[in-house]
Amino acid sequence: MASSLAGFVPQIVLAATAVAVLVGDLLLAGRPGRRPSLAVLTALGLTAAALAVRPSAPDASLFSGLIALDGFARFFLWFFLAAALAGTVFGALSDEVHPERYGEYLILLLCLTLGMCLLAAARHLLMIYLSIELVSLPSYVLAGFRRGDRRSSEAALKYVIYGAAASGLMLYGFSLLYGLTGSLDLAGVGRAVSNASQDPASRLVLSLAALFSLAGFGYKVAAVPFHMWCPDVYEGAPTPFVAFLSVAPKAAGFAALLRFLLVGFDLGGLSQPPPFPWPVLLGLLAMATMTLGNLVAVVQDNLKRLLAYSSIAHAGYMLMAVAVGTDAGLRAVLLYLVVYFAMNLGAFLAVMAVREKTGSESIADYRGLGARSPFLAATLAIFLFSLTGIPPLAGFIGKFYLFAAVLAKGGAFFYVVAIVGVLNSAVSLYYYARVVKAMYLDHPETDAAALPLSGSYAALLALLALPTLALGVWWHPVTRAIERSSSLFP
Amino acid sequence: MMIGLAHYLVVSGALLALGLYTVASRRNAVAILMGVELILNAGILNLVAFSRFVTGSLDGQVFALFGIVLAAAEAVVALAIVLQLYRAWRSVDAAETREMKE
Amino acid sequence: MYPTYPTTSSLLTWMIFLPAVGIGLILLLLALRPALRLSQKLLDDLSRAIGLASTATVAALGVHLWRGFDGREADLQYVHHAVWMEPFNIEYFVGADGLSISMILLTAFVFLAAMIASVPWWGRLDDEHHPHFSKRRVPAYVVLFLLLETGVMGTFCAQDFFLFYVFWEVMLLPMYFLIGIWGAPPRVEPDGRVRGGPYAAIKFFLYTLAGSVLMLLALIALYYASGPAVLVNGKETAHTFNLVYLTQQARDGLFQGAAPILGVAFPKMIFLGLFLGFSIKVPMFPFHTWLPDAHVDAPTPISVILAGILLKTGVYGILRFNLQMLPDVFWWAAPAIAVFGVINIVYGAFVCLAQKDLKKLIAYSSVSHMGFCLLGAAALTHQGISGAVFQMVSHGIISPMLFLIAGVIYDRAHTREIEGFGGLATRLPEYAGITGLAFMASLGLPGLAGFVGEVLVFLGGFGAADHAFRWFVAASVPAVVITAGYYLWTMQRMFLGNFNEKWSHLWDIHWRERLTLYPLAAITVVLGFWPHPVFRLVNRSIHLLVDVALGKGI
Amino acid sequence: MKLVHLPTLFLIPLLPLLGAAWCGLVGARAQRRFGERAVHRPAVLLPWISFAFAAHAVAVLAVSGPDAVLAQRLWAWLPVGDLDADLAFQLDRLSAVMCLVVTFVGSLIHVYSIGYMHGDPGYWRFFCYLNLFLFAMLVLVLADNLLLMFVGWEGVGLCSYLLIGFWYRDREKAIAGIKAFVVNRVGDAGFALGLFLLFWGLAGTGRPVGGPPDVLESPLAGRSTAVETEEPRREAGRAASPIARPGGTAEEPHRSAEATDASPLPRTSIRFREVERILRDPARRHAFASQRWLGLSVLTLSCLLLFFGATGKSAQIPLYTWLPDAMAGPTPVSALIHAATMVTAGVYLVARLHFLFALSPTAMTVVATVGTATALFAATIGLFQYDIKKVLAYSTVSQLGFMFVAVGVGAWWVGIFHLVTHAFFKACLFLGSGSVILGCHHEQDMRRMGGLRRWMPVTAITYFLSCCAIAGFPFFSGFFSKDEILWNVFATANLRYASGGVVLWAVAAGAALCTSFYMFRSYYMTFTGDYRGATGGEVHGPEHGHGALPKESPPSITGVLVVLAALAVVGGVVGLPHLWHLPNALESWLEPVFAGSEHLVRRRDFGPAVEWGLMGLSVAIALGGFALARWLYLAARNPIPARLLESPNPVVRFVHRLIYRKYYVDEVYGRVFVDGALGASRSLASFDARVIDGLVNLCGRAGRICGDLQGWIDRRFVDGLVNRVGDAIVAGGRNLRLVQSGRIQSYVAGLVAGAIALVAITYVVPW
Repeated sequence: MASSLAGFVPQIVLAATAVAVLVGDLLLAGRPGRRPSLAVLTALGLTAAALAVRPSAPDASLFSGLIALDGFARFFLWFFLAAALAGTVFGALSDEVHPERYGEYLILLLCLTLGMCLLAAARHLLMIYLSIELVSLPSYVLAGFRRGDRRSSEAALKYVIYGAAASGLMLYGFSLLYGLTGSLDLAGVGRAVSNASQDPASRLVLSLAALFSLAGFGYKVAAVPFHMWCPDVYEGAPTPFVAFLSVAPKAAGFAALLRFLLVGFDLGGLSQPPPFPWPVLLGLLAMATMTLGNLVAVVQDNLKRLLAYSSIAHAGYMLMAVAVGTDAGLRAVLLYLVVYFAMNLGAFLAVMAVREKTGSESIADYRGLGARSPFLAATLAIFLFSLTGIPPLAGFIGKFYLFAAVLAKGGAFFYVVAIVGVLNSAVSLYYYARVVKAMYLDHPETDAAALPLSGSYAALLALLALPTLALGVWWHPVTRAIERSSSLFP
Repeated sequence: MMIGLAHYLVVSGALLALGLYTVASRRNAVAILMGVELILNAGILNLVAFSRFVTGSLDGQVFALFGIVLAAAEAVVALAIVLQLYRAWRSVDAAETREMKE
Repeated sequence: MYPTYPTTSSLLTWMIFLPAVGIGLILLLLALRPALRLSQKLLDDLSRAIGLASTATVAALGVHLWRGFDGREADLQYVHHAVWMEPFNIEYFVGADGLSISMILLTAFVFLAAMIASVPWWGRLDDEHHPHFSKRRVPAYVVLFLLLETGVMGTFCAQDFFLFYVFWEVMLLPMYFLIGIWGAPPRVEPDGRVRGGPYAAIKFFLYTLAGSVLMLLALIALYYASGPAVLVNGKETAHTFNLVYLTQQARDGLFQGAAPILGVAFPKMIFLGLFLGFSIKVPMFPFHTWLPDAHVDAPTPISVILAGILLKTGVYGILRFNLQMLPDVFWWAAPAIAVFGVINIVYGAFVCLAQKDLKKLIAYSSVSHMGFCLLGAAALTHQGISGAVFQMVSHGIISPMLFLIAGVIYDRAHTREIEGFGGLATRLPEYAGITGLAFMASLGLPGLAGFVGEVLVFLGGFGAADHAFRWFVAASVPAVVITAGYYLWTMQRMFLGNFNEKWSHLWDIHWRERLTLYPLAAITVVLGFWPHPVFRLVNRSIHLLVDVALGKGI
Repeated sequence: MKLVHLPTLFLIPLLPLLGAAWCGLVGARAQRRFGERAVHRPAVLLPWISFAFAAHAVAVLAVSGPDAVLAQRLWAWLPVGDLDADLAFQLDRLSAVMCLVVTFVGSLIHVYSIGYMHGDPGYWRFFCYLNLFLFAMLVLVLADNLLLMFVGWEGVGLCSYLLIGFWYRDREKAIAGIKAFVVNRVGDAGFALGLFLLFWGLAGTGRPVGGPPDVLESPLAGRSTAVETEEPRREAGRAASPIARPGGTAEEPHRSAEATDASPLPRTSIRFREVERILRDPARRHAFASQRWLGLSVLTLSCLLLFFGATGKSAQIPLYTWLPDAMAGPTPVSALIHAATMVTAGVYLVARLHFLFALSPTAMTVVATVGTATALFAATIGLFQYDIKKVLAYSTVSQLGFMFVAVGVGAWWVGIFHLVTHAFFKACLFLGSGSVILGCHHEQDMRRMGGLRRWMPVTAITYFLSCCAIAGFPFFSGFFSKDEILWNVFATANLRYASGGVVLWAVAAGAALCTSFYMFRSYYMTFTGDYRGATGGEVHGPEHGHGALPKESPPSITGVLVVLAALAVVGGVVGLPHLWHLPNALESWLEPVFAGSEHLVRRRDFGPAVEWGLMGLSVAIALGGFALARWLYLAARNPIPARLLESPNPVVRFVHRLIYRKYYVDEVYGRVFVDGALGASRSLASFDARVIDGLVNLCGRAGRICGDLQGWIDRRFVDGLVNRVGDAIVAGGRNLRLVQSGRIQSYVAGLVAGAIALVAITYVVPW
């Protein structure tokens, strides 16, 4: 138990930070400099949590197998801490988070982060369910964070209902799985599921179990057909949170899904015949997801909504590699998440910046931005082209690894998947370029006054643009780190 | 006659179906939430039943307990959100509170 | 095991990245601008100067390369070779062989000419009511221009497939902005369609990207089908992107063994994937429709680069990949390619005949002339392939002239409607003369560069093993007559006949234009009678390609 | 054959090029600064120098033995594979004749132009073009391979375009230039195809017959050729051309002397000497002739294609239409390009390739027949023309026809003979007409002239003498050449149809009659009777200082006329008929060139009586035409022509109009080809704009539509799905209104539906 706690320090630090922020928020009420000090406190807490991670610790499972302590979990731990840091800063910058309520925002954010860290590490159905709920509940609140704002509350309602239904389905799926395999421990499930799949009678139950469970993960990563909440919530929720939401919980969903499939269903394909046709199903889902995401994004006029659909599409790309199930696929997903972190957060940050100036998110109001605020426009262009996946930007490397994984797997089906994938990324160019076109090639019919960019925004944009550029030409360190963190505790 | 696993499963299946139907058909947000609760309970009931009849271990029941707690928590959050929705819209009709759509 | 190419020279690296250095300088200026309190004008002039300096230096290095390159050596020269990314065995591997050397030199010089053409100095510029592109957002323009040069140069130098692809895509972005921002403003055509720079830019961008994503798949599939190789640092690897190795392995028949893709034999599928991407750039009928829009709406120097260089990347890719790596499949596909080439030639010529916009006419003539490259390459004879490569060079010299000429008149008259002019020869004799020369060169008048490529292509095509090619040649020879027709007709409508007094305010070409036009004209004449400088460089390597293909073909 | 390296050979074409460069680059400024002198001094001097070099070269040739060939190789031009196209010149006895004619007549006409073009603002341009033309023509003549010849071939076409459209302000003239160039290009296309066919046909003989060229070649062999492209002298291809490269040493020539005939035959070649050597080899010749393409022997086909090129350049049926229009150019141009030199290039080509044509009686027959037809056809058109230059133009076409008849029946030297004499008298005629036009203030219509002999005696006399020459009056140059042609036609047995010789002879004789008639008609209409032209200064060009009445031209013009007239009279002595047992200089001079092919053409033998008879007949024809013309047109006294024009008889009117409108050939061509091409282009262009682009945009739009559709699905379909799910849930879906719910419900329903659908899919996909 003690050893378990030793491995659990980062999460504890995280929880402690949350409490500290709560207390601090109360103590500092009405004092000047409340927001910055809270932000600093959070940042310190997150850093501490990150430092508390022991990179060289051997893979193990904590708390009698509820939680895995392995490279995979460690990777996501860092990832989420970074995301949380970004969320903190964004919240501090944005005017959509009222200074008075910044504390609440931070607390929720930290709880959410804690949930994600647990989710990425959970190797037990109960733990998965708990941590998914721990991710979801603060998300609901944050989605409706802007009190009295119709859209915000609408988004929250949709989110909560959809999420609750999805997790309810997942719970039901888990229960069936438990009934089939008699175990809640993923490894145990994995051991039992293959012979369960041999018996035709139990196949229906198995597929019900598997796919109802998938509903839970699918809604976290916003994959078709579990994506419908996504656009409305993105549009209605406060932007800093959306930026966070589009990256971290998605990643958490992928983490959980990967562990669930690789450990629970032996997606790696060691056991023949495979217990469940995941590759085909996920491949189909991937194609549907990216196609729908891209095609609907084409007709969006609100940039936030457009980015929502684009995030759906990117979930599709990543699902492609998940479906492959190989080690290469796993690493590709991880690399892509890193890249996606930089470019997507950057894009949303730019949206925030523009919203601050013009109070609008519609693409029409981006006209002439290239002249009005060159740096902002340039960075946004970089992020968007990176999302398209054009070298020498990081997005290309991410896509390259994804497709490489798919083609390495080979087989007619995956060739089709890959072709659909590249065609999709060609389509995606169209709507990303629409924004760039608006910024650079169109002239605003309204005032073309210059939009001075505040230093903090500029610094952050640069901070995110840097990896977006650098990873495009020198991604070796990241891949090496991922090599080390692709180990899953059985 | 002896009440067996099958009965529980039937009941839970019915609960699930009802819950889904409720969610899909009711317009009142609160009612929808009740539907969600039904779905959750279907899962919970399954867990208990399986742990009693299939595995014999207690972890299913533990899970059930957690599930109940979480259901309560979720209900709290959801109701809070519904309240806020009402403040903003003066309505809890899910069919009316729609601004964002394609 | 195959030879590893150790680094012999960093010249090519310099040629590729000198423009990038220029970019760095300009960005530095922009960053320091508040500190230095640079006036807008000074900033613009400085960036122009930097642009000129970088391109000129690259051209100078090009001369050095030309003098140092040994045409008798079929192997790579001026190799710069280092490991870039261990994980995927990606290397930074640039080198020049006979196939790329001509394109590298062409790039160096055409970019210099284009840069000269994009400064407003050394000549009168009438732009009170038409703001000239060369005065809008100059630093950004120069930055993108130099970035484009880096991309193109890298594309021609890269000997590593991944590296090639990266440079290939790097060409896209700057082109998109250069056409979109500095190109023609949006306008509504009579038939209600909105045309103009932005439209042309996105069209170009989408076309090319659509082609290149399939290339990406082919690239990856090829990688996984490839056999073991050695990185330059001696590390043994299971797969490789190294073009030399890939070529060797392909010729050793490694890819026939690979599993078919979707029921199509692996090499053929790869071939198609690559060919589609390249043929869009060529542009091959029916993928050519991006070209007229892009050429017409781009600013003059960018049209120059588009026509002079970017089209060549397509043919270069076809020769470098489809022919060099998959000769047997190329053999299989040759008749189809030839047919498309013929369609390009004839179709382009006929469409030219109907054009009213001078620039559009020139654009379509490019379609027609690039057809020769396809036909010549497909013929798989020494004359054919030499002709194709020479045609790339000559067209790379002549079409820039033509676009510069179109720019000259547009800068003065602000219109390119051929019908609107008339009798200009009386007012602008020098301009008329240089135009006549360019037209004659482009219609393949013997003694000028255009002829050499065309006649070799025809001759080679006629001698192809497959006698159907005789028909292809016979079908495309009449296009030469049509070409003469539309050029002379244009000449007559613009320069001959009675002088249209409306244009009495025009003035003859000035020194900036001379600076770009006369050297190109001189090269055209010299290469017409003495093409040896080109053949000396290219023949050895490309003939080897053909011989291998023929060896495979039987 | 003995090759002699002559280092000054390249100067012959180069000097005019220098002149052109001078005029083109600095001419305009020089003219403004120093006046026309600065232009025409170099421009006239250089051609004369190159004439001097030509004469020197011919002298060298003459002294170095009958089978000597002067040659110089500058550098490898297109050293690709087996293609051995060098930038190399050769001067054998045939090209020597051409070279002399071109440089001499050309230089004369330069002199003439000084006076004729005086005062024209484009003076410098004119001399630039004229020099450029000389350069191109000399390249054509001196080229040692077909491809280099093609350079000159199209070069002269370009120059004629430039010169026809010299006064470009006049739209008609510009159009005429375009027409000339494009029609020539049509011929050139044929030339090129013929060249390709010849090249690869020969290559096909370098290996087992029928085997596709290049394919059987092992990569190794290919590699070896590829290697040598750097060092472009190849054993096979080059050993036969032991001419020094630039900086080549002096011993090159006699090393070549023994090398040539011994050296192995190249696989294929486009150099005249090599092709001849290959075709001399019986095996190769047989292999070549036995290849077939399109059902014809490659030999015949390549001959025909090359001849098609010749018809373009030499204005034969079907491509003659450009020449009459070409008269739009300044008269010296018409004289030089469209009478003396360029238009004879086709004849020169056929003579140059005698070894090829001689092998194919079919091709020879075609050449002879086309020539004869053209001769008569053009002559008949010439009968009714009023524009003096048009008359001369059609007579040129017809005379060229005669030349083709000659080369077509294998009497190559005769063709060249007529070419030479024609160059003299037709140049003289054109220049005379130019002098007349100048004198009449740019009037070209003979109906507005008349009686000019009073004012311009020199012009009149020279014109008359030339008319006699062209008509074939005894002892005038034209007599000898034309009579020789007629005799050879009569005597030939090389034609593919029975008694062909006699038929062609009859037609040709008819053409000769017409010639004699319309030439004298033009003379009498122009120079006799009263001046019908506009008196009074209204038609003056400002540059003419003289009065209203016609006036003799300056000496720079008349001098040239005199020289040419003299040559037109005595030029025939170089080719005296055997019949008179006098030495025939030209034939013996050319004999070594054509020796190889003489035995290939069959001819019938007739006694001298027949030959005498025919000679008398042709004299009679000439005199008859003369008499008729004199009777009808002398001093415009005879009313018959006028009455003939007025005659109401429909047949007469029809015939007259038909011929006067040149048989409507131009109209037909215009309809068929020009309009056809334009129509095609227009339709294709619209096709390009609408269809192809449309398709692509459609794809783009399809994406957008799909996007909308997806959004629409989100909007509608999910709800619709809900209905269906609702139906399932609510038995029979009685209370659908409950199911037609807000979005959240539909989302959840979608969620459930998706999950269930996936479950269903698991039953489709294999496990």
